[in-house]
Amino acid sequence: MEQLQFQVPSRAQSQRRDAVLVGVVGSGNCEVLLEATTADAMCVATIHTAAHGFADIWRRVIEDFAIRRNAGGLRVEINDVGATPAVVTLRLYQAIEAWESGDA
Amino acid sequence: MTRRDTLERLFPSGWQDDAEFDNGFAGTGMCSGESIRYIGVENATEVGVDQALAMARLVLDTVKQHAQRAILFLLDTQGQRLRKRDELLGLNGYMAHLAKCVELARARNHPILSLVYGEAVSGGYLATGMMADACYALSDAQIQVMNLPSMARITRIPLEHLEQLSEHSPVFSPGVANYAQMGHLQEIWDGELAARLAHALSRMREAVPADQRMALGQQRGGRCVAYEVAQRVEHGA
Amino acid sequence: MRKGYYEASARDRIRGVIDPGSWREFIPPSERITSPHLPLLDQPVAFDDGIVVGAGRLGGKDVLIAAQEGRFLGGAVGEVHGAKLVGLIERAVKTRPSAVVLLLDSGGVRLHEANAGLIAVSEIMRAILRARVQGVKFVGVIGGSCGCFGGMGLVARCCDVLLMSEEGRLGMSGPEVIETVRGVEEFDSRDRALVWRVTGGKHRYLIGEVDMLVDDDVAQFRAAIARALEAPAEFSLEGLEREHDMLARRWSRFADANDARDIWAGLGIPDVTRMALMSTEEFTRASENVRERP
Amino acid sequence: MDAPTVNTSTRDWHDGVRSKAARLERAAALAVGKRVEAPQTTALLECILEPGDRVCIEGNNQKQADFLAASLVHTDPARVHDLHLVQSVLALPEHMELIERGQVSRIDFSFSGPQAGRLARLVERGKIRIGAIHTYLELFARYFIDLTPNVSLIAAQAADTAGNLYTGPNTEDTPAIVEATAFKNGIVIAQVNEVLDTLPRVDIPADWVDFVVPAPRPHYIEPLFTRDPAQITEIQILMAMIAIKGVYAEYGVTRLNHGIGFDTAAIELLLPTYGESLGLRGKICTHWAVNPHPTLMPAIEAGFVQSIHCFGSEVGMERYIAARPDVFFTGRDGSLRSNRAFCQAAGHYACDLFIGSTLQIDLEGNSSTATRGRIAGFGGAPNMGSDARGRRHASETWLRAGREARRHKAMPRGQKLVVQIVETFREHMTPTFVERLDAWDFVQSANMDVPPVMIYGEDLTHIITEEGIANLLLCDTPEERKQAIRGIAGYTPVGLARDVRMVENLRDRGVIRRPEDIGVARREATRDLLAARSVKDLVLASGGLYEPPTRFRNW
Repeated sequence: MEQLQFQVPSRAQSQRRDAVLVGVVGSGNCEVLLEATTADAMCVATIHTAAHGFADIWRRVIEDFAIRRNAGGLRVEINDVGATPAVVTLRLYQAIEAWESGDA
Repeated sequence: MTRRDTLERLFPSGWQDDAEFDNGFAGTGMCSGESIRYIGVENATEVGVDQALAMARLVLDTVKQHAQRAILFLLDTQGQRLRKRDELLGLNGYMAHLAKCVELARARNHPILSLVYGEAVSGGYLATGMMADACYALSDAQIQVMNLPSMARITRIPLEHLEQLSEHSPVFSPGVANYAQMGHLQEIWDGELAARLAHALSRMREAVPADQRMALGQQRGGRCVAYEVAQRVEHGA
Repeated sequence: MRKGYYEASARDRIRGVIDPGSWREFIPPSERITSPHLPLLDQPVAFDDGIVVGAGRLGGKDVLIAAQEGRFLGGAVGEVHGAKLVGLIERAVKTRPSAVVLLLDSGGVRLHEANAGLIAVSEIMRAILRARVQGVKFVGVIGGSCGCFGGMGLVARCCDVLLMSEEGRLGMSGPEVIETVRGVEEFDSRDRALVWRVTGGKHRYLIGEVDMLVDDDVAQFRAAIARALEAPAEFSLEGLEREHDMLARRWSRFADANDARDIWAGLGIPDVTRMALMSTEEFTRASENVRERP
Repeated sequence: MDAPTVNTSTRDWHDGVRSKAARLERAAALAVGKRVEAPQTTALLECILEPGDRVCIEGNNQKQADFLAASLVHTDPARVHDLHLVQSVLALPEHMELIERGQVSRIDFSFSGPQAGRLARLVERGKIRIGAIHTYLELFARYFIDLTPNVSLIAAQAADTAGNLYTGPNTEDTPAIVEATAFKNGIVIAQVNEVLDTLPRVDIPADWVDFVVPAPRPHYIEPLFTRDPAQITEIQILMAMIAIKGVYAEYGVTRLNHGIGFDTAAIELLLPTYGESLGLRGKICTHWAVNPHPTLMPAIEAGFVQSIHCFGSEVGMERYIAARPDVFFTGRDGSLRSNRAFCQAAGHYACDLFIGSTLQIDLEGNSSTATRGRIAGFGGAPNMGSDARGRRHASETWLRAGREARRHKAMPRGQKLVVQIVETFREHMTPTFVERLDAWDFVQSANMDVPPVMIYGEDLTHIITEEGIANLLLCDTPEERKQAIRGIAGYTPVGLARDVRMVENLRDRGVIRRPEDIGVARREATRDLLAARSVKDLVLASGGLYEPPTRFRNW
C-alpha cells in the first residue's frame, strides 16, 4: 500500500454536517470519506492506495476537484484498490454532492 | 489418535457405543460417576448432509431421553463434504439444523463440550465442536481453515510472507495453539484426559455458561480488538 | 426507477429498507475501526470493515440491522466485521427490537484473518441462537452479488425467517471450491445456469430452505422484511422436530439427485424449464402446493 | 491478378469456363447430383482446388464454414498449396493451421479478432504475406474487381435437394461471396446443417451453387454482439449520458450505427430511461444499421426504434426478431434477413452518425485498435466511421455538422458525425490517448504500406470521454484540435500536457463541453439508470422472446 497526502487551497464549503462515505473498497473502485475540518480554505486529502507510483496523477485529480468544487474545510480520505482517475473523480463528485444535498 | 484410544483415555471407567453412522459414532461414557453422551466423527471424515442429520437426531434424542446429560463432541473431520449433491440438498441448512439442536440442548441445561482429537477444519467444525460451551483440543490435534500454500494461492500473498507473519500472529495460520491464544479453545489437553474432562464438567455445572471467547482472546493476547468492538456496539449510544 | 438489490451497496440497501430519518449507525466509518490484520499483509482496509450495523425503524417498528458489503473482500468475515455483528446481536438481547435484520452478502470467512473469522462466525451463530432462545427474532436476507456461503450460509439458516431473491445464492461450499478440490466434472463453476440451479433462490425456496422469494428490487425487499416482522417466531423442540422431518425426508427422497431438475421433478413440478423462467410472483403461486416446508 | 498474354485472334475467351468444367469433371464421381457426403469432403476439395487459387472460406463476423475449413486442413499439401485466402474474417484456428501447413501463402482479409496474436506471429516468421487489411465493403468490392474467388466454401442453415440454400437469420456475407464466385466461373461449395424437401425461403438460388455437403455438426455461430448489462460501469453510463444529451439530442440524430462495445450498449440501455426523461423518444435513434444487439430491446419496446437493418443476426434473438417484423427486415418465413454488404452500404451512405470505441487515439484524432503483437483488422468500422464523400441527400443532422465544419467555405455541404467514445484510461491504467499510435510499428513489423488506422482524424468529428466532449468540427487550427483532444484526455500524459488557458478558451467557445456544461449530473450516473441491468432483465424486456446463450443465463 502507498499512502499519499495533499493539502490544496479551495473555496470554503458552507455546509456543516456529519461525515459522508461513498464508494466501496473493491477492485477498480475506492471509498471516499468526507469530514469537516476547521481549515476553511484548505482541502486536506489522504489516500491509501494499492496501486503504487501514481502520486502525480492523484495530486492533479485532487487539485482539479479542489478548483472545481467548494472543498475548503473538508478532509478527504480515500481507500483505493486501483480506481481509475475517472472513477475517483466520480466518487469525489458523488461525495460532495451528497454532502451538499444533506443526504446520508 | 484413534477414536478408541481417545474414548479409553476419556472414560477409563467405561464407555459403550450405541450408534453408528457414516464415519460417525455415539455412545455413553462414565466420568466421575456421571453419564456423558458422546457424539463423534472419525477418520478425518468430510461431514455431509447425512452425518449432520444423524448427529442432530442424536442430540434431539438426548434432549428427549436424558435430561441435562452432558454432551461431548469428539472431532476428527477435514471439513464439510465438498460435493455438488450435498450443496444441492442444502448442506448449510443441515449444519445449521444441527447447531440449532445443540442450542436447544444448551437451553435445556445440557452442558456441551467438544474435543478435537484429530483434525477440525472450518465447515465440519462449526456446527458441532464450535457450538460447545467449552471447546478443547488435544495437543497433537490440528485446527485450521486452510493451509498456508492454498491461502497464498487464493489471496495472492507470497507464501514466504504468510509464513513469516504466522510466526508472530495467531490470526490466520493453522494450529491448536493459535486457537487457544485467540480464546476459542478453553484449554489444550494432554496427559490424563479423564481428569481434564471431570474438571471441565464440574466447572460447567457451577455457572450458566455464556460465550466468553472474545474476552478470553483478549486476555490471551490473540484477539485484541474483537471484544472491545463488540462491547462498543452492544453498549454504545 | 426500480432500484436493484443485487447490485446495491450495503449502505444503499439499508437506506432502501428502513424508514427515512430513523437510521443510527454504531461505530460509523468516521471512527475508522478497521482491520488490524490487513495492513500487515499489505492489503487495503475499509472504514467499516465491510459491515454496517445500526438501529432504525422499518414500517414504524424498531429494528437492529446489519448489512454486509459484498464488494469488500467478498463480504468475508474478519475479526472486526464479526465482532460488530456479535455486538449487535447482544445489544438486541438487551434492547428487544422487533427483530434483528441481517442483510447478508458474504463468501464466508476472510482468509486473511481466517482463524479470527472462523471463530467469529461461530460466535455469531451462538449469539443468534442464544438470543432466539430468549425471544429475539432474526430476519435473514439474501440477494447480493456474493450470495451467502461458508459459515454465513449457516448463520442465514439460524434465522427465524429467511428471505431471498432468485438472484441470491445460498450454500456452504462455493462452486469454485468444489471444482478446485473435486474437478470440473463434479461441479463446473463457470456454468452459471448450473450454479444457480444448485444455489439460487428458486431452488432454495422450493426445497424449504427459504421462507419468502423476493423480486430483485430494494422496495420489494423492504415490503417482504416488513411482512417477516409479523411472522411468528419460535424456538422449540417441536419446531426442530418438524425441521428434522423435512430434512430427513429430503435426504431420503433426493440423496441420488444430480441436478435441481431431478428434485423439482420429484416434487411434482410438471414443466421444470417453464417453472424456472417464471417471474417471482408466478413462481410463488405455482409452487404453493409443491413446495417443501417444515 | 492474371495477366493474359494470349494472342487475341486465336483466343476462344472460355479459359475460365473450361477450368471450371475440368474441376467439376474431376469431382463428378464424388457427388450425387450436387450432394457430397461429409466423409468425401476432403477428397472433393482436393479435386476442385488448384495451386494458386483464390479461396474464400466463408468466415463472417459470426457464421463460420467451420466443417469445410476443417476438411481443407485435412487435404494433401502436395496437392493443395499456395492458396490465396480472400475472406472477411480469419477467426478459426483452422485458418491459421492452413498457414502453418504452408497451404495458404497469401491472405486478404478484414478482421482476425481471436486469431490476432497468432496471425502476428505467423507474419513475423514469414509464413504468410498479407495483401491488405480491408474494410468489409472494400473487400467485397474487390471480389468484383481483382480478388474474385476461384472457389468459395460457404455455410447455410439448410439446402433442398435441388441445391437452393436457406441461410436463416445469419445470411451475412453469403450473397456477396456467391455472386462474385458463381458469375465468374468459380465454384461454390456449401456446407449445410440439414437437407429439407422444402426450404422456409430461398436465400441463394440453386443455380449459383455447385456442391452441397451436409455437415456432421451445425456451423458455429459466435454470440459476438451480446453485451451483458451487468458489466456496464458507472463511467460508461456517464459517457452515455454525455453522448445522448450532448450529441444525439444536440444534432437530432435519427439515423445511426453503433459499435459493439459496452460504451454503446450503455447508450442503448439509457434511451428508455434517460432519453425518455429528456423527451427524446421519436426525436432520436429511430432508424438503425446495426446488428440485433440484445441491449437494443428495451429501446425498441419503449417505442424509440422504427427500423433496423442488420449485418448479421445474433444468437438467441431469433424469436424476438420474428415477432417484431415492423422493426426488422424479415423474410416470408418470418426470420431475419441480414446482409452485410447492403448494411455496410446503408451505414456508410444513409446514416448520419457512427459511434464506437477504440483502443488508441492520437493528437490528430486518428484511432486504432492495433496494439503490439496483434493484427486484428477493423471489420466494418471504417465504412461506418468515415464521411460519405459520395453522399448527396441532405438531412438536418448532416447539414448541421456540415455547417460547423465548413464555417469558412462557400459551398454548403453536410458531414457525417463520426464519434469515438472512450475512457481516458483502459484497464491497468493504459492511456487511451497517445502521442503516437502503436499502429505505426506495423508498417515495419508486418511490412504494411500504411499504418492500420481504423478511423482517420479527418473523418472524426467528436470525441467523448468521462471528461466531456471535444467537438473537432469547431477547431480552426491543427493546434486547437490538439488542445481540444488534450482537454478531454483527463489525467493521461497527453491530457496532463494541455495548455490550461487554451483549453479554457476552447471550453468558452463550446469546442470542449464538460458534463456540467451540458447539464449532466455525475451523481445521476448510476447503474439504476440502465433500462436492463442483467441478461434476465433483457429477457423480461423481450416478453420472454429472447433466449440468451447458456453462458449468459443464471437460471
